[in-house]
Amino acid sequence: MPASNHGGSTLPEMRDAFGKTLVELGRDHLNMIVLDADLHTSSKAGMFKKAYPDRFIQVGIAEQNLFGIAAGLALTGFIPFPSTFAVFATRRALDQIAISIAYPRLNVKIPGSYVGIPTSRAGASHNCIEDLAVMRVLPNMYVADAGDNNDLAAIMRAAVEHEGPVYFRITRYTLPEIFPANHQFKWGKGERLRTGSDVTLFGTGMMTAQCLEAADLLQADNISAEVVHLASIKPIDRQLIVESVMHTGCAVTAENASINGGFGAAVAEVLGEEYPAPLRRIGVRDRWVDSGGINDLLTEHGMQPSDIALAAKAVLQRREQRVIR
Amino acid sequence: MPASNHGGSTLPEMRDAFGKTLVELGRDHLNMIVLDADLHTSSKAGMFKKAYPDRFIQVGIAEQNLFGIAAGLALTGFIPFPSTFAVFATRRALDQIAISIAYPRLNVKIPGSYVGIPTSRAGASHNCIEDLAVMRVLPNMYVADAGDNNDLAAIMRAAVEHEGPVYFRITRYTLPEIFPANHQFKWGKGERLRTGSDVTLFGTGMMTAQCLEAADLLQADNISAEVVHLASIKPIDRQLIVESVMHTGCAVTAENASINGGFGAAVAEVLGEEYPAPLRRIGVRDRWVDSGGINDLLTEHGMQPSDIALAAKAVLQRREQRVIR
Amino acid sequence: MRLSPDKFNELELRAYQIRRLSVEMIAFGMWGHIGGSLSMAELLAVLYFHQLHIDPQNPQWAERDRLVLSKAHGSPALYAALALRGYFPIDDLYTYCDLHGLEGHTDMTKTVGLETSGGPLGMGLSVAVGMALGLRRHEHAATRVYCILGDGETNEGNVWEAAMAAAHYHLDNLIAIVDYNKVMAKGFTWDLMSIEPFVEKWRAFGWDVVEVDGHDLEAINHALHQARWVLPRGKPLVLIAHTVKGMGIHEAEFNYKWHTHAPDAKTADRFLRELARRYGKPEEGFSRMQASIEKESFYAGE
Amino acid sequence: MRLSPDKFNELELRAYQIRRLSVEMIAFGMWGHIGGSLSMAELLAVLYFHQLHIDPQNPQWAERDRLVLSKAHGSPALYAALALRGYFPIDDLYTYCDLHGLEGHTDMTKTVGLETSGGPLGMGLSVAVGMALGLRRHEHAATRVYCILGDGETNEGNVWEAAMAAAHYHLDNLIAIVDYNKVMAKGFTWDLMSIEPFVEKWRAFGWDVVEVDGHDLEAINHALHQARWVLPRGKPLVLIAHTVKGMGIHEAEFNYKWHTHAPDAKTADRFLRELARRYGKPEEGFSRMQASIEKESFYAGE
Ligand SMILES: Cc1ncc(C[n+]2csc(CCOP(=O)(O)OP(=O)(O)O)c2C)c(N)n1
Ligand SMILES: Cc1ncc(C[n+]2csc(CCOP(=O)(O)OP(=O)(O)O)c2C)c(N)n1
Ligand SMILES: [Mg+2]
Ligand SMILES: [Mg+2]
Repeated sequence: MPASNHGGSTLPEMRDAFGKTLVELGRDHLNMIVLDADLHTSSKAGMFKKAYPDRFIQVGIAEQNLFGIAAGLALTGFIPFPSTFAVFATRRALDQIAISIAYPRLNVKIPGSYVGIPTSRAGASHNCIEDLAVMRVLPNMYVADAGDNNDLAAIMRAAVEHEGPVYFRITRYTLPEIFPANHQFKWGKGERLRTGSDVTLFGTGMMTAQCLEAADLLQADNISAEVVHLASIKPIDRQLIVESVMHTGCAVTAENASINGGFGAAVAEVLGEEYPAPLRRIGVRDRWVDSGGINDLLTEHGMQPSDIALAAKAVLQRREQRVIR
Repeated sequence: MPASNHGGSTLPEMRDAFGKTLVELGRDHLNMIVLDADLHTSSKAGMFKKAYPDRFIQVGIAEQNLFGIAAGLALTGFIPFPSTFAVFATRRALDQIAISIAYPRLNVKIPGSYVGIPTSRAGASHNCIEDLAVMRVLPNMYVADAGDNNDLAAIMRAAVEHEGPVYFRITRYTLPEIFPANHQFKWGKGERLRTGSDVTLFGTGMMTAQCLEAADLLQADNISAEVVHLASIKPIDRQLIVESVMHTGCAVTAENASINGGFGAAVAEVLGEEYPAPLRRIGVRDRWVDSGGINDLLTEHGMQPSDIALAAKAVLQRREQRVIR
Repeated sequence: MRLSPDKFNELELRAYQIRRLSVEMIAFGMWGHIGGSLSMAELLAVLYFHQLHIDPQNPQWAERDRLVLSKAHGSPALYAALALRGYFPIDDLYTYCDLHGLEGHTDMTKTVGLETSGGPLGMGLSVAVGMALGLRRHEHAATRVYCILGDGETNEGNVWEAAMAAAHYHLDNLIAIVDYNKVMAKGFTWDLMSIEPFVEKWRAFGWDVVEVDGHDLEAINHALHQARWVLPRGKPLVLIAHTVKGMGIHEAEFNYKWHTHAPDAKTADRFLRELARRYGKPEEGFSRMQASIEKESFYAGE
Repeated sequence: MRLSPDKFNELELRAYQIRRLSVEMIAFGMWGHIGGSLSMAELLAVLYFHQLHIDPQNPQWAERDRLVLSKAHGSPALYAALALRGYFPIDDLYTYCDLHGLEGHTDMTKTVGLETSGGPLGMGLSVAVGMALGLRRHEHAATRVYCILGDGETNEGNVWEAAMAAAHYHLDNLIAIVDYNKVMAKGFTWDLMSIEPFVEKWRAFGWDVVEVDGHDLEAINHALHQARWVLPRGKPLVLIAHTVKGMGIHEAEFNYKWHTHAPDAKTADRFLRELARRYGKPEEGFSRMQASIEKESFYAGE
């Protein structure tokens, strides 16, 4: 398995963890079928093909058909994983996902590969920043973004256990390990990774690791940041969000996606309705994400730990200055 | 022009106002072209066809192609209005809208017909609740939802004046008149329709009229509601939102769409970042909207003026009880 | 295999009933697509009352044939066929398009007998391809998947993605049926988007093609019989059924204005009487005339 | 119309340069699609250096021909052609895939000479149809719209929607070119999704079809000349160019593993030397060897 040296570690890339978990799940779930639209060696869905060649279906470059066929397979008792890049699921096949799959609540698990910024260098058309907003708006759809490889494996197990449509993201990047190998994921449940009293950093997907780094930076400035990982974006852990912000009084969200309508919006919705508090959202600020090196892009889009730390200081200041009516 | 008797009035349906305005704009803008995907007598884009038969292009039932062709026309100097039902623009052709149109910022004006609940009785697959979240997440895209026919005409004029992609909604319903015939619409500007001191009701599209009715109901209970109409959903009038809520201290949003990621989310995002305050969102609560009579559906989904009034009372109560850290 | 005289009479009656009930539901539901419901009455009659291997008592029977109505706006005719076949009471048809009633387009979670949910055109054939692949995996060799498409619907690229894949996968357990009624929502196919040469398109996409008069019960039955038992040889098959949009009501025939338009109670009454005359049945008007008038006035202006 | 010997030599050189620069950009940019860039080098050479009516000094000239690269991952070859034709400096090619540099796929707002933006396959032909309709409205009768598609790309239904419309609208100012290199991202077309009989598909969708050896400059030129001046008669035309994916580098030929994979600096050097030998040019290695190695180590692990 190719390894990368992010943060000095030599962990497998998340897409390798995806392929490996597919194979593991396929062992227990004989009715699992993986479908591909001409991208399986990139997405690593190909690892499943290798392990179970007759439970792999290639549909060519035709994403609408990919999801339609998945619906048909679900209707005949299979658990299909129609796999493609997140942009093509989200944008090319949205009608099929919405009406052939989500509307009848079919048991289809949709992996969205190559999300957000770390998408090799393919550029704006391939850097999926829309999927969180788009998938979140579909009734019946569950949505998750894993914080590390163990989280991803747990999400995939939970996806198979949940009867209904699921969309989950796979980052094309090596993330530092946050969770233990036997990590459990529960739909609608977040995790407090670090307690703190001054500000809550809500992360999802790869941005949780950035939040943890930001918390270290803040610590150095004597700011105590709580870090909450919300892999389950829909349903979202309303209770934990409120509980944490009741305690800290302000929050920053961080997502590897557009801040319009996605994860930050989901948290803003909850806070507005349950516990209004100063908030800032870190993520792609309504721009296309062009080609570039990953770190160059994270810097360009203000998504580095230092950006999160700055945002935390800003909300903290607003919390202090808060004019009360 | 067929008329309906909503609220005792005999105003034209909004889709007739759409057709009429298309014809008016077509008079001044000789490079305007209307495209249709086999729905022009429903959407009323057909009025343009009748007035300018050679500036009308029929593409059949092929929405992906509809938006691709529109891009090509924009690239050769035309102002295309590719017209179809909102669901098909939003879901079937999202990739084409995103990459062929929004990404290169082409001058295409996208009317989304049959939005939200009042969609004749076609049901869940046709009642577009996703478009606000989906269109809002596309960089470069402007998004608007008109409060009445005069607002729609103003939005359409502003759409043509703005160089770039625009998505605007057309409600299949007769709305009461709110604005004068010479009404002006500005991108990123809202309108305070009624001043009040206890709570702000932010409406967009047809829900602004419901907010005005709710304000009357609240008045009867001695609650002073301010009503702000935000037809321009993207860009949104951050300043007016904050200004109003600084004054009232709490807010309700109302949209004819899913409350996930759409208009309510946009307001929640602004408030969280600028002026945290108790909020409730009225709209479709993450459910499919089945067939049914319009009023039956508005009641079923909690989108009647009385529901808005109830939500207003709830946020007001939360404002009063607010525990301050 | 010719139909027995009894069977022929039964199917003729079923087609007639499907037409009548479609008009009744659309009028009473105040919404719906008459033209495309009437054009496929004979197709549904032959399918649901002779060809499909189904069991209304056991709608989830694993080896049943599947029918995917890709042109899901033809739901009135399908609901009528299902009710007549015993999946649910005829009375339920009169909840069409009411809140908590039968959904305007198809919703498989709401209505027993439906195999899919739909509304947007162009998606059904892909789902049928998935079912055909799935059933082949289960080794349900005798089971067939049928998919009914509109002619205008074949403008959608998704249809051709599915067609290409069906041929690639040699799905000879898949039978597509195109209700080739020459009219789409707003006019004739040749005016709005020409699909000819249609047979050549399917052939070039790797399908066997059979053309048939879509109102000739005997011909339909023969073709479907052939499709099931004789022709399958490693290829999917499409039945191009030449039909008349709005068949049975003169004013609606080949008339796009009756593609989607609910007749008011009086018009429905007139249509139903015409249908009776056309099909040589005792004249009978709209069964819910009065209730329909009341409903219309209750919802007026919506 | 045969090419003059000088023109022939020039086009041959251009094709060679397009190949070289594609490899250099992809290696230095550390990302990109070699196979599909190399397979269309001759096509782009003939288009940009002989057939297209364009003016790099006046890139917005209203009556210029348009070229839409629907298979936008072939951007390296297109960027190379544009730079060689004088739209921007050759040096700019070495910003490929860097932040603020040339975009991985095509971005018309960033790079002069590009007529569209792209990335997702299957969308370009629709845009070309829109352009052809628009140009006809302007009565730019001499202007042509060219659209280059991948063979695998024709799996996308959107392509067939556009094809149907182009025929419906008799767009004889539209010329599609399929880079039929037999390989898509992960294997041969016949393994992943068979598109044959391909000629019949286009014919059945109403197009004139011309097949050509896509590496034979003379044949390509003849076909494009015919397409422009002789054949147009109320129909769009597709040139099916039979090509070799990865043409010019043995290891990459018909090899899906080199569909999308950036060679490291040393491999690039080897590839470039091979290209020189294959095309009978003086052996020359990777011009940015050292800088490339440094860049690779700077971005290692990303
Ligand atoms: C994707 C999509 N676009 C548009 C529509 C709206 N629509 C409903 S029926 C129809 C016409 C269908 O014509 P055809 O396929 O010929 O069906 P028929 O009623 O004639 O059988 C249209 C355009 C739709 N349901 N789905
Ligand atoms: C809609 C869409 N799906 C998938 C991809 C990913 N992708 C990029 S290139 C490619 C293979 C293209 O094959 P082909 O069209 O034959 O092009 P060529 O051989 O010329 O490279 C794929 C699947 C994409 N860019 N767009
Ligand atoms: Mg038809
Ligand atoms: Mg190829």
